[in-house]
Amino acid sequence: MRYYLRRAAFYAITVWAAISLNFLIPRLMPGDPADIMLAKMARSGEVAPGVERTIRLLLGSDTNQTPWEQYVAYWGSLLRGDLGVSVTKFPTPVTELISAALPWSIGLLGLATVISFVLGIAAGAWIGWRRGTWVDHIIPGSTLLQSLPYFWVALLLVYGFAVVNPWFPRIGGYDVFTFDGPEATAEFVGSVIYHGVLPALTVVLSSFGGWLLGMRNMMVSTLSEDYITTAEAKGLRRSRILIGYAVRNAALPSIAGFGISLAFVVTGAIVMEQVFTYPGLGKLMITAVQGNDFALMQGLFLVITLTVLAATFLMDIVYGFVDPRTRLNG
Amino acid sequence: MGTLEVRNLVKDFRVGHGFRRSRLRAVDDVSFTLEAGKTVALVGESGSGKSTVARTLARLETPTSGEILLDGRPVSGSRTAMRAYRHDVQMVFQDPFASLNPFHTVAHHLERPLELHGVARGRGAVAEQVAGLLERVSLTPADVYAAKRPHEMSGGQRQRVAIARALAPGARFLVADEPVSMLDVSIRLGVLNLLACLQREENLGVLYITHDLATARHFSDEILVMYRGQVVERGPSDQVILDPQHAYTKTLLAAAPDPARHGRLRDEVRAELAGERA
Amino acid sequence: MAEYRILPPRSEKLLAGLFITGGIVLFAVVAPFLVQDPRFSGNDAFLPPSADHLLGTTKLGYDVLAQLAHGARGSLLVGLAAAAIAIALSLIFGIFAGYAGGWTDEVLTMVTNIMLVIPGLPLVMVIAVYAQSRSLWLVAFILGITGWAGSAVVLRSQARSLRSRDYVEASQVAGERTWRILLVEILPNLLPLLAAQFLFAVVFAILGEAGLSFIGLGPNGSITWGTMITEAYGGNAMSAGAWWWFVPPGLLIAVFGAGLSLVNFSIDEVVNPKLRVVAETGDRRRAPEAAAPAAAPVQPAEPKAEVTA
Amino acid sequence: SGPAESDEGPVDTTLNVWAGSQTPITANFNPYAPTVLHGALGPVYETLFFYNKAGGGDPVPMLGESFAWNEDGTVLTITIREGVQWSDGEDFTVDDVIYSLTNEVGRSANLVSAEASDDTTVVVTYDSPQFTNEAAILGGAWMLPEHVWAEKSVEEATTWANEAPVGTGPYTVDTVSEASYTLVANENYWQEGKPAVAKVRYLGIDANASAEDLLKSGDLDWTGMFVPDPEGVAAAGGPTGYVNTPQDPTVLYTCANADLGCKGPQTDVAVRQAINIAIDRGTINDKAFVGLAAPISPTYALLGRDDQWIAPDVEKESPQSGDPEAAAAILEEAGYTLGADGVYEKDGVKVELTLTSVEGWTDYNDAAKLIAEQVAAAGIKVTASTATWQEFSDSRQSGNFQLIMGGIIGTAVADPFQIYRDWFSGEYTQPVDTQLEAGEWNFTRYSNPVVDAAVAQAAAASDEQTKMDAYAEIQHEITRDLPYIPLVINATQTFYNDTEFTGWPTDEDLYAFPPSWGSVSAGFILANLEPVE
Amino acid sequence: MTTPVLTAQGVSIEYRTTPVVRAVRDVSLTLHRGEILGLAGESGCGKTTFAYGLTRLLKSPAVLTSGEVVFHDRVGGDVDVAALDGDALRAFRWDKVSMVFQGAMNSLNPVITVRAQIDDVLTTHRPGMPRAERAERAAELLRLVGVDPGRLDSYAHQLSGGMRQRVMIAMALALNPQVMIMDEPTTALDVVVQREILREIMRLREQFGFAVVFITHDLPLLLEISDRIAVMLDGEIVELDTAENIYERPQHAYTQRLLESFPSLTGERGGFVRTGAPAGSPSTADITVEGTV
Ligand SMILES: Nc1ncnc2c1ncn2[C@@H]1O[C@H](COP(=O)(O)OP(=O)(O)OP(=O)(O)O)[C@@H](O)[C@H]1O
Ligand SMILES: Nc1ncnc2c1ncn2[C@@H]1O[C@H](COP(=O)(O)OP(=O)(O)OP(=O)(O)O)[C@@H](O)[C@H]1O
Ligand SMILES: [Mg+2]
Ligand SMILES: [Mg+2]
Repeated sequence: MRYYLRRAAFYAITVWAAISLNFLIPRLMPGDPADIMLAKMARSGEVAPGVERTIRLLLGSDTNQTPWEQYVAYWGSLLRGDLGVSVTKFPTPVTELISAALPWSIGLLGLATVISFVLGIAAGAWIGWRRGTWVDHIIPGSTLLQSLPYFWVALLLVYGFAVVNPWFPRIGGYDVFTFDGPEATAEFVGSVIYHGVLPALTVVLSSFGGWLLGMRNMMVSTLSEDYITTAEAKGLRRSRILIGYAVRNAALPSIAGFGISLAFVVTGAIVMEQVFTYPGLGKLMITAVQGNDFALMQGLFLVITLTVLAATFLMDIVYGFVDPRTRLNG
Repeated sequence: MGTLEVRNLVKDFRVGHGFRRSRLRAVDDVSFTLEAGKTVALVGESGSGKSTVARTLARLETPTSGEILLDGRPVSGSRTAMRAYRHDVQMVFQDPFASLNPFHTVAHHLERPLELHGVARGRGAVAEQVAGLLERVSLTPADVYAAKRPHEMSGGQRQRVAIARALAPGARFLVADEPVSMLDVSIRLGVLNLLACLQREENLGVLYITHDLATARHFSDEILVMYRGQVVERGPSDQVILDPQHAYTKTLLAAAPDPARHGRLRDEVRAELAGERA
Repeated sequence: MAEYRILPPRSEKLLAGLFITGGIVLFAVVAPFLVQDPRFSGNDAFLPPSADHLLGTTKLGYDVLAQLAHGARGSLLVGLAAAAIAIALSLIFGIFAGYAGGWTDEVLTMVTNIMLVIPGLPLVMVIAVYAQSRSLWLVAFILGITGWAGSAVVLRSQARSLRSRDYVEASQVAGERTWRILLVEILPNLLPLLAAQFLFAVVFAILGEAGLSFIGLGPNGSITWGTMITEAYGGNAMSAGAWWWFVPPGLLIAVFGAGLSLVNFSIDEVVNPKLRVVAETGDRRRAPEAAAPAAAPVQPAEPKAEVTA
Repeated sequence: SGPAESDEGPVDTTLNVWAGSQTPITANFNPYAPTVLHGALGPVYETLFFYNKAGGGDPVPMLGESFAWNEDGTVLTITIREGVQWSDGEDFTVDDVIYSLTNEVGRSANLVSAEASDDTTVVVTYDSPQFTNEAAILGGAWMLPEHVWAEKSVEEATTWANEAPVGTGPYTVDTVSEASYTLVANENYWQEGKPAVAKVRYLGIDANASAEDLLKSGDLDWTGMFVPDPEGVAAAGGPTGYVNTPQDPTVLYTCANADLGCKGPQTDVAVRQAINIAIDRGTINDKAFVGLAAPISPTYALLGRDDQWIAPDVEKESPQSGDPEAAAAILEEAGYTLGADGVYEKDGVKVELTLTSVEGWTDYNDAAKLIAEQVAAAGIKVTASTATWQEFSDSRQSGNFQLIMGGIIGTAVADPFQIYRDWFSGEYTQPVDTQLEAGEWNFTRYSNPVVDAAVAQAAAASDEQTKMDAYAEIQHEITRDLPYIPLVINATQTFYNDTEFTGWPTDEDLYAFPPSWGSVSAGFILANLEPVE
Repeated sequence: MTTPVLTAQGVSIEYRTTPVVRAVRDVSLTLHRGEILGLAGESGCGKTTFAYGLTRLLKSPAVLTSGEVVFHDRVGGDVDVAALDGDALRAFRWDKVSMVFQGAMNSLNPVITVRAQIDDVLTTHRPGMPRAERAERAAELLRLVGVDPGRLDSYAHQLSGGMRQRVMIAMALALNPQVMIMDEPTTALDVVVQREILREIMRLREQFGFAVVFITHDLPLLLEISDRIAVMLDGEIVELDTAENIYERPQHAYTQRLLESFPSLTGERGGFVRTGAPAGSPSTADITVEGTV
């Protein structure tokens, strides 16, 4: 129980820090982002006082307020679910844009990450288990995978499997030539899956190597643990030793480090979504960046961080189940 | 002549995190005096607080309460006082593999204390001193050993370097925390003898911490038996070993293997079982 | 007790890794002097690899090899600079926290953990956007200050374990000052680990720079592998089938990363001796050459095995 | 594209368009909003007349039947078309026209009043001659339904997303998703039998490369985009229809006017002249614009279309090849000396400039790199750098730049006047660090009394000769001062599917500016299209 | 009590590293049914390697280069351990020869319960055993070694060092093996706890009659518990005799030296101590011996 309490406290502080960082960054930057943004908006007409207030609140240049008051007001608007209004997609609220993009990213990344994680762990376990044999020659190959730039992989995949051989669609999260928007039909779901193949493959290819190597190393050190020798001496079947003794223990650091690695995966996937015009958060982030859409950027940063935290938190709970040591005296 | 005196030493550790923080009394009201030219042994089971006493003496831990007096004077916490104290009181650690920095040569380990305590100045003088120290701990030829790194030496040799290092500042008191328990059986006595010899020749006061009752008996003048942070029995070594008073000392003695009593345990068990069957 | 070593044991992986990394570094250092001006547009456009242009030319007629050579410089510079910053920060946050312990440790560790789970690129993007023009160094700086947390964690745990090593305490007893203990006693023993972390940081920074370039937040006006891929993508290298333009930079990033990872692999084996795997000696119970003489004096094995079966 | 399965009767064809939109698409059909979707501009909302920017010719009556100017160009009388209905069934009336011309957001600064003289006639009064604004007023002002818009405050009129627009155009909005939006034929459209294409789908595609792939795979039916190998599109299986209508000048903006706060070597006219002749336009066109751009006239009259306006004694066409020696000579003449590093300098200031272009606009990025390389031969150091569109736009608005590569919007009629006035006159600029206001396009901060006087003279001129004289004066000044250094007339490529749809503008019949993103013209073209049975 | 249960003949084991380490050289040894055979020797002399060789647990780069290990089963006959493979080897392990390892702290899988680990043994080797019986057996085993059966559902980290070691011994007893190899099972423990565990082992041995190979470098301890003692030096057995003989009449110089390294606790203070050795003596070889009795 104390383990969970401690983790919960950690998450609370991290969330607080992420939000505060979000509050702080625009205020630390030279110049007044709110003015820049307002000037930009003013070119295309008057800026409604309400909009101006939101922008000032979000980006912090309300001259009448002390920083502390700004901070409190910022929290206030966050808690009301108000992340401001996007400039590039004016006047759409940031929350609306994000909530439309979130399911795509979570669906794609979530699935791809799970696949990559499971595959990586399985392959790493296998390579670690068969260490010292020809299997070791797979290692250099996987170090190569580990350092592939995501977007480059995406480009190659697009080139190979959407352009030269048009087996997979080029853009989008679903067939935009058939569907005018998301529908609740089997065809639509099929289309979503079909469109997700290359993006997911990108994520899997580029993150798989990392899991594999991490697991392989843990597997090798776990296999030299005394309890493995004991298990062998006990005459247990190799499958039992592999799964119950070696893999289970070797996977622990991977599970514990899942959140951290996830942060890396998300980072890579942001750029990948651009290549596929995939309607997720990463795509939106780039739109925001290219349009200097600060409110959207901030909102996204926050949501991405919170999503990663949520995933990490889930993994923490899983970890608590897998490793009894954390549960009792963490 | 000098004395290193410990008075009513108490050391508490905080254990646990957050709300569950609690105190653990590792050393509870321990007092003893170390005299120049004498060896005091501190024995007791694992976790009884022996190392904590040693570390407090080496000023690696600050006592929760109690005093340490060097030559009858309390030691203040100031930087200079500390340095002066360390000049006189040095420590030999348990694990010869961990007590030398694998990155540095033997010479480095000896030069630093020499320089720090101003024992020798200038390259030549320092090198000379280093050679002298190595010779004192029988690591000859000194120049060969001075250039070695720890992993190039055996455990016993390393422990000799550790002893040399402790001697380097010109220490008068040596705290040796299980100095041989990690060494191979056949070289233990060599190291112990070296310590004893140095102690005699240089008139050192030695605190010898161990759980090996046999060597405690043979190498020290006085034995203190610690149990759960407290000294439960003390006295001249032969008296404590041969005529234990406290129940715990008796248990300890009964548990200690003794080559002279070979076959004892087997026979005891057989007798017991026979008794049970009967 | 495992023998202590600073240098990784010589292994195929290490040699391969050193060979690759060294080769690429050498390429970055020397090649720019040997190739064309990377911005010389006098060549024909989209020339496939030939003797004149070993890796062909781009849409503007730039020599790809020349671009690759200068890009190597750019990418390596970003990588090294960012890694240096990241490592410096991770030293502060990791080693200092690990050594100091107590509240300092708690606070620094908390900061580290927070930085660790906050995804890097969005943060980098947010920061990069506010900077009006981005030099190579600024990009490196941004990548550096956002990329230190991972190694800080590793260094901290190592520093914590070193802190309680007897030799550190021995120096304390000898009267060494804290900073000297940190620098002379602890730091050298962290070198392998530090090297490993540094190499990883280099790879991450190079990848990070490439990603930033791809979304238009890379260094302005510099040539790096990242900008090359981006230009190839924007310049329709793929539609034009100009694989020689977009494949080499990405491949070099991956290969360089792989080279560093291989070196790291060997370093890991120093840091963690358990990882030292020895090739299987074939039959575990009896070496082939020894089998014959050993088998002679004893009874045939088979029938006995049947008894237990 | 292609026929979508449909059980009921007529073939239901969808036209897939890319007009440069970025995902995620958010519904915004407010023509006054900066984030308005292309579909609103022409397909949904219309103007009174249609001016063919590509081929000239008389304005085509749309919601207006006819118009007439008074003598001095201050009063415009418009007769509107009868029987037009808004897509919500209400009638289109003079009130709508008056609202559209006079509302706070849409009104022209010179407007005095707009009044209905009867049910079909509107009289618009201006405070100065507006001949030269005719196309902007009649062919540029959106006709909006007063019954919907009148209640909107100014603030709402600009910020309102107008998700279900009521227009007179051939299409109405059907669906909007983050990836696309669709328009369907307006059943009440005032042109009988039009539009013939039942459905138009506008797609959001983020990168040119992706769009090009989709174009080549035949997924897009109509798009105006830059493709380096236009022949390759059809060859790869894309649409076979293609026109290139070079129209808009591509130039280097220089922040030219030190008096208004510009900083840098480019404020010296000699430097601008040197750059101008050092540039090798032929190579730039060949390499960066893959030979698709057209030569430019430093007078900004569109060669071919506007030839009659070019004064006889000015350079008609900017040189195609660079002349670094001549450029160096100009600099030496102006007192520059060659430094040891091969860069000219004067008073210790080196001729070093930063040339910014928008990241991802690859033709511009490439051209910038080529320019940097070319002028280096003339002892001028130019660093090519890229910026995001917003950064680019910000620096352009505020005047904080040395050189930026950008476009000048070509005129919709065969007359360069609008360029002279909007882009060159001192009234259309602001000091550096002050943002230009809406409608001001003189980013270079150029301000020349001679030009200003000539512009005023041309604006008021009702006869051609006066105008020619004024233009000659302007052309003399600007070809010497070069606040914008002309590069090329940029290609405007349009690809369209002419196997499944007919009625497209072609080289032979350029009845409208063809690209899919063309404001007003896109609606005009869509109404003209017919699916091939 | 002189029927052999395990015979090793000319066993040599190498570590195929550079340079090759010949850890065990031509060792022959016979373990008699029900006896406790002590294996003494300094660190690195090859004790663990030999023990692993007896049970075929050697891992690369260790190679059994020559030799024969024969197990004389109580029922059935002889088994050539070196020739066992696959399932036969698995079935042999633990059922006939079980082991308690050096550092039992790490011999328990940290993430599964004690019960599951005992269960593992039973399900593998006694496939037909019903669940309830297995549970009963597990509880019984813990009781045998003096641990509360309530601890069955604990994880290793919840047990003290002594308890862990007892659990390991319980597990080693699970299948009633005929031989138990104990590799320094008590080194990491406190003397008092060590004593209790040794006593437990002795009792169990008396009860179940298994033979024990007890490996340690603590010669006094071996002298107390073993029937016979083998002294190993540099991979070879240099002396093998009854405990009594080893103590009273050590033959080999090395054995003598080993003995000298342990001053008697209650006996006379050895003359060499504190007086004999010159400070410069780098080894104990030149320590003068006086009676240690
Ligand atoms: N830094 C510390 N923090 C908390 N508790 C500690 C710390 N150091 C020691 N202790 C506790 O204090 C008690 C005494 O420990 P100490 O190391 O002094 O025992 P010891 O007699 O030296 O044991 P051993 O024979 O195993 O070396 C133990 O219960 C130990 O867990
Ligand atoms: N994996 C290995 N690779 C190479 N040499 C090894 C390996 N394991 C052990 N050795 C060497 O084999 C010899 C015998 O080792 P072993 O572990 O059997 O000794 P031991 O008698 O059990 O020592 P200890 O009392 O320290 O446990 C030693 O010299 C050791 O260095
Ligand atoms: Mg201790
Ligand atoms: Mg061993």
